[in-house]
Amino acid sequence: MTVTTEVAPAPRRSSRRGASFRDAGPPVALIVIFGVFAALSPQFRSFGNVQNIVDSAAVLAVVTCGITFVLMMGSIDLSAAGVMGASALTVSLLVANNRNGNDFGFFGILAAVLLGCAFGCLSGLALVLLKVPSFMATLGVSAVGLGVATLMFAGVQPNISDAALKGWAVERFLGFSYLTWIAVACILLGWLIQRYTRLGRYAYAIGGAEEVLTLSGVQVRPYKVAVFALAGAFYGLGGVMVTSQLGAGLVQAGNGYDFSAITAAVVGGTLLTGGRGGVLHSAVGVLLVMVLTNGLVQVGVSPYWQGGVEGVIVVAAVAAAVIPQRRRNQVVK
Amino acid sequence: MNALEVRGLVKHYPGVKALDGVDLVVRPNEVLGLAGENGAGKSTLLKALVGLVSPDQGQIFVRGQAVKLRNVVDAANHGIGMVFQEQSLVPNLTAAENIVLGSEGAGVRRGIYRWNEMRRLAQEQLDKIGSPIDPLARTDTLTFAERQMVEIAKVLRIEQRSQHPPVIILDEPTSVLESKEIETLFAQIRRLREFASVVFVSHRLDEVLDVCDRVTVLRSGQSVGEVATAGAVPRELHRMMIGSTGSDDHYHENAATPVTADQPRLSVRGLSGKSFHDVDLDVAAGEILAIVGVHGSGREDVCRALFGAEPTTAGEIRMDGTKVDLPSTRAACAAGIGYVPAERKIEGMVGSMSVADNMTLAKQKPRLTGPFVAPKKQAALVDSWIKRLSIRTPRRDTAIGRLSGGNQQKVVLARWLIGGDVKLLLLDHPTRGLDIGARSEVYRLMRELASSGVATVLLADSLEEAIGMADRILVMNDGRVAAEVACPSGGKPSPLDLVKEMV
Amino acid sequence: MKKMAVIVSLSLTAAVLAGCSEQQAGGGSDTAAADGACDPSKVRLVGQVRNESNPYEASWLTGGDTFAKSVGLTQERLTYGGDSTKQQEQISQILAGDTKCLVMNVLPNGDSDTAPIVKGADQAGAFLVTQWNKPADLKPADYKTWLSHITYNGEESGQQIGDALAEKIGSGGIIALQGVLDTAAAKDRFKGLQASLAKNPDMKLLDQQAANFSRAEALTVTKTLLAKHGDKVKGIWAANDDMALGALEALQQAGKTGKVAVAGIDAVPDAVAAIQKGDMTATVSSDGAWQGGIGLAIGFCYATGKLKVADTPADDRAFFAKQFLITKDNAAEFAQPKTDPADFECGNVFNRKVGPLT
Amino acid sequence: MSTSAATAAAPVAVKERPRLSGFMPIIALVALIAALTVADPDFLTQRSLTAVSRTAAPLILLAAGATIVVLCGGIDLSIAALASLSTVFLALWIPNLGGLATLAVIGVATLIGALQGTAHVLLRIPSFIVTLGGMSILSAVALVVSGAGTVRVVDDSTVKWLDLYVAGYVPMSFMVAVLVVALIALLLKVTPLQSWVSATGYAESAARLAGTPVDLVKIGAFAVSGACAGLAAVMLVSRQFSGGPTMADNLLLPAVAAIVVGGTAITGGHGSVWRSLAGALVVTLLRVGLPIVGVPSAYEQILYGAIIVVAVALTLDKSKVSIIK
Repeated sequence: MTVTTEVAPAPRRSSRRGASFRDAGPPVALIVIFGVFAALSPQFRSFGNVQNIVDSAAVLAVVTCGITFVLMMGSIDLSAAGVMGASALTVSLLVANNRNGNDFGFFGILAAVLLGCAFGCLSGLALVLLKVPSFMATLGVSAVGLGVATLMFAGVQPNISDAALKGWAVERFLGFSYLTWIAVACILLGWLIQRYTRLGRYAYAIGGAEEVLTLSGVQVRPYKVAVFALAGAFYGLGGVMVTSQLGAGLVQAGNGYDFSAITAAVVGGTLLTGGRGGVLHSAVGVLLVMVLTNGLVQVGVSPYWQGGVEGVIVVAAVAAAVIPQRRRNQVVK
Repeated sequence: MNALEVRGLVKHYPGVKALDGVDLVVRPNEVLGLAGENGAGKSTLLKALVGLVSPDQGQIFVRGQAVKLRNVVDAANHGIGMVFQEQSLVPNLTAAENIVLGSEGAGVRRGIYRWNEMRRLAQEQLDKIGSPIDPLARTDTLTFAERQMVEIAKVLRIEQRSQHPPVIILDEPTSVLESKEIETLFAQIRRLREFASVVFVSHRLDEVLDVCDRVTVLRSGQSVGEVATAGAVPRELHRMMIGSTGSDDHYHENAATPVTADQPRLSVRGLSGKSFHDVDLDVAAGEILAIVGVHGSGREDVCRALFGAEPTTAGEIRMDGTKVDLPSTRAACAAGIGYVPAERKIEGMVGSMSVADNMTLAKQKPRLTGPFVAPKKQAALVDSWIKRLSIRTPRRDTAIGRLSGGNQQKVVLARWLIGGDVKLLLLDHPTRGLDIGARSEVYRLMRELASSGVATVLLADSLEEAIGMADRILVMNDGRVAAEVACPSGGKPSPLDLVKEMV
Repeated sequence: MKKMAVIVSLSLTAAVLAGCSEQQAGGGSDTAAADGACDPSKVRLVGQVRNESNPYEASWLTGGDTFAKSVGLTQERLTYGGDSTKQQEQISQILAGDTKCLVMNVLPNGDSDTAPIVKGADQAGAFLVTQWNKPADLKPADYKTWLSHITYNGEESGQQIGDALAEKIGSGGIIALQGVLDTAAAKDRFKGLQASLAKNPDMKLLDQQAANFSRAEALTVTKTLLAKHGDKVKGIWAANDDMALGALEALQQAGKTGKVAVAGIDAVPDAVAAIQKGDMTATVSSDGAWQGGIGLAIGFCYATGKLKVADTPADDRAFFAKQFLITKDNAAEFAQPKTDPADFECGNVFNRKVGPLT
Repeated sequence: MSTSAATAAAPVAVKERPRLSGFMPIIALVALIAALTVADPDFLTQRSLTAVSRTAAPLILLAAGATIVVLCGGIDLSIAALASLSTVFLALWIPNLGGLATLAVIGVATLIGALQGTAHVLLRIPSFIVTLGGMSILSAVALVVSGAGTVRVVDDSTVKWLDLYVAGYVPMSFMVAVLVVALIALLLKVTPLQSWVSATGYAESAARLAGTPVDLVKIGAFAVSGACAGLAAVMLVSRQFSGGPTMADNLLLPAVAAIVVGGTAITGGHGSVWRSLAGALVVTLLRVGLPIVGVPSAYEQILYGAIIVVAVALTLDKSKVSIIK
């Protein structure tokens, strides 16, 4: 912590702004794992497969982008599944579809994203007003979202016929689907928010030292709500993207994305305790998880084992990140 | 008109009257020293001045107007800002962000950061104190002293909030600085005086006399005197601080017993770890050994290593001649070693648990019958220790967090005593944050323990304390033992002798 | 360790405890009901499916509602979200209520879930019709109030769509998307595919993966398998239409719509539409609305005494219902599924039987 | 509490607060039963409550076990997957081991729990991650061992005792669950474990520096959690006559909800297994009660989400938790 002589500050300066050593782990792991699979399986290294990996990472990337902000604050968000379901149904009922005469196009998408935003708001309000831990608040909101989705579903699957929305999953630009480019845009947007907006910086700061913010006269509660709302908007967009992929609004559109997104963010180097990591870290984490899933199928690992291997790798990734920093008497929750 | 004036401030805490009618006057463009022992009420007074504590009685006037300060922001709007003792910076933000935190102004437009503007604003503040820190450096990569500069720069931002010259409060800013850094700080303070009023808080009299124009002395929640520093005598001030009663035998020296052991109780040879190297030390039964050194000298880590809480790379530790392995704190406990951590609130006690639970946490045996807790046995045991150490607590099952600092510390100490088998006590700043009465009691307890044959390693809060309590003093510097100074009753060294070795 | 000791001793104590009983006391089965002496207006109709959020099961519940309305009652709709434990919990809660004239039409989540449901209903004397999933050695004929088990011949349908694929592609590789592996439906259908593969040696099974009857999972799995096998994939065999539709989306995203033949089972409206459009090759009808109604209808007939268990032949207690292969030729007929109220009259409830369960 | 109260009144006020919050889970439980009864008067019958208690038994066990981990400041996300795996083991072993299979399964589950605890303690990985990974790994093992299918128990005589009714009214499984909760509570109360567990949860570093065997306590907590999951699996098998690789998976979130609804602080230290018992009953009532009284499935989920959040808001003793994340 402290320095005893005047020579010490000099070396500190050098590592000041650049990426620190510990941030390098996940990208290196990504390259190594990619290399291993590429060596093992010729199909894996084909361009078509790389395309497939990147395309199928799109939705998870957007969802993870959202969850990263919540994790940066040191909170947790399990509402992705419900919010995505609700937004998937919303968008599929508002754009051209087989259930009703609506054809709001882009505004339908916007409405779905805003709905996600509203659900996020709800989580945030439950956290700051009712003082319910985010774990439970978001779990509750997820159930509410699924309920709302089921209400809208009303027994008949809405299939979308909106060409533009369907095109997201089908049309390609530079070899990658529009969805991938949307995900890239989201990551960029997320990074900009994280780097250049008060919201993003405060989310980061809340994870670092919430009490200091309060002491400096910052009202943290509106920012907490806003962060959940932002995350909700990302989930909403995620739901829209799933709808575009499936061509229909499914209540289960977000199944499993909650834990996958947390896993991806953590593998990418975001700490669950908050204050470290970020959108770019998470993007790497998402790619890592997708490469792993895809690679295991390509090299012929039984589907039963895939979940297990992923579990081992998540634990290993985190272990590798924390072992160098182990201290005695360290608090690990 | 006075920049700031306090009249008859009173604040009660459960069991303690922290402020008992304090008066204080801060004039424009002066550096006012606020001196007092730990526990004299300085912290509470300062918290009241920045709106963190609402006083029970009394009034605060800013430039002649009575104000009620509701929170830090409110205080800042009135032009009062404080550099906190425990640093209040967000570690994972840049220095610039920390400086403007909460009042970004032009640095943020419609929620969007303008990093150049932000940097400029921060640089402006840093320039005021002439600091060369890069505003865009992440705060946790800065040194402690640099961070303190950032804090001062941050407080100076309140100038932008009020049209008047600010009042800057520095709470014990020097406690962990080295002499060189202290000099820089003092230069800053003198510079601040040009456009602001400064309240400088310290319990080191030499510093107070050095940098301040005037000194107000607090003792047990009251202002006991005001002295102009020009021509003031430290001894006189010191007498005011500790009061006439405690000055003679504050450290209970007449209770000290001469050490008469042929074999050391604790013998350490060549102990090395991450922040200390090749440390040799011996402590005899009944001896109090103080280790002194500046922040970063490695003495805290040596202490923790002796308790198995810090890994060592080399060296051996012997207790009563037998080699002991200390891979964990548990092993240390089993070897008869006790440890009182410096961070009482975080590491010393479990705030939400009861006095009884805290007291019996380390040594379970005395309250057990077989493997089971015997409630009656525990009650009798805890009550007897509450009485013996005169711990002021409503009940034994009151949460320890509700007690005053001194009583908390006594419970933490009692934790090691109830087993009756402690051979070596490691005391890391045992009197930090205690009022004078409580300190005296802790000293008395240490003497008692020493005379009953417990060996003690003391990391004292101040040099005076080390000199007052210790039989022998080790001076550590840069992770190594620099000198050993004998410190027998009647032949105490002066603080200056020690400081020479420390730097 | 101590805890286990206690549990073991407890289990021993439990064994000797005279007060122990297999059934809970109070209320319980009323033998009068088994004779079918219920007032038609006192019958309680319960329909239970996995969830309301897929079209097939939603139409099931709607079918149940329609039947209930036709006899002047309402159906209690229960959904358990594909959660076996929750299904059992709901059933035991329902059975803890008034079971005298209770009629349940249940879709067990998996084979293993059928036994506890049957056992509970039997003890409580509730009329039960189960559909789709049951282990082979559990037979309604052995029980008094487990009236019937209805299912479609999965082996047959699996083979039918397999053959349809073979006919369409001639020769080449196909991939198979399996359903929830722990269900009779998934196992039988895959068995049917294997039979079809044996019959059509030119068709090769390149790969098979479970996509759990889910559209989204089928999309991901298909994309990966397409990347793995590329143009060798000529056809996709899916154990239900939801997965087939997911596979269609994957094909569309890979720009292969129409180039790869897809077949599914269930005849959900979207799939029938896809067949009419030519995107899909075949599906097999299973009529959700009929299933939702027929279970309640059978139960209702027995509860009100119009049918008697003693008079029912064993073949009616567990049977395959009629199903049709739907291809482009006959898709139009199935585009608007209609349920004939006459099907639910007590004399007609077994009309769709094509054969006893094998 | 009122600020005007004289200092003498302060200790009384201090004593009053925890007492009320201690009853909060029970109040929530009673309120919920009352609400369900209003919605459907037939709901409040002895048979119905008996069924609820039988239903709740495995959830009570899962929640009680994980509560110990939560009290130590961690979280165990693997309980449900471990219970599923245990049902598979039990179903596979009963034909060979008979009655011993129950003990063997609980033993193995305990070991697996302890193993995760050891990984958490030694590798210093947050428990959330260890058990999240554990969840995937255990599920994979369960799938492989069972061949991804249900394993039927043909001769269930050795686990049947759990499905009996004591005196015809109280389900044996519920009795056992309550007994286990009582046993855990007692064990904590009469031994130093209570203070070790709470100290670890409230302030780990302080506990460690007081010589508390923090690592062992944590490993023990995970082991208890595993044992409870194993026993819950035995109950499930006795109820379902089979074991399945995903049988208990859906009980994870309800179990965590039960812990939090009971008022145990998810940050550790404050709480008890009794609270989780009440919480598990609340959650069970919500799971089965809402559809039974006729709430349509869509509204059921919405109500479930809303009630859980409100229940947590009511039962959580905010004075014990400083920063809520």
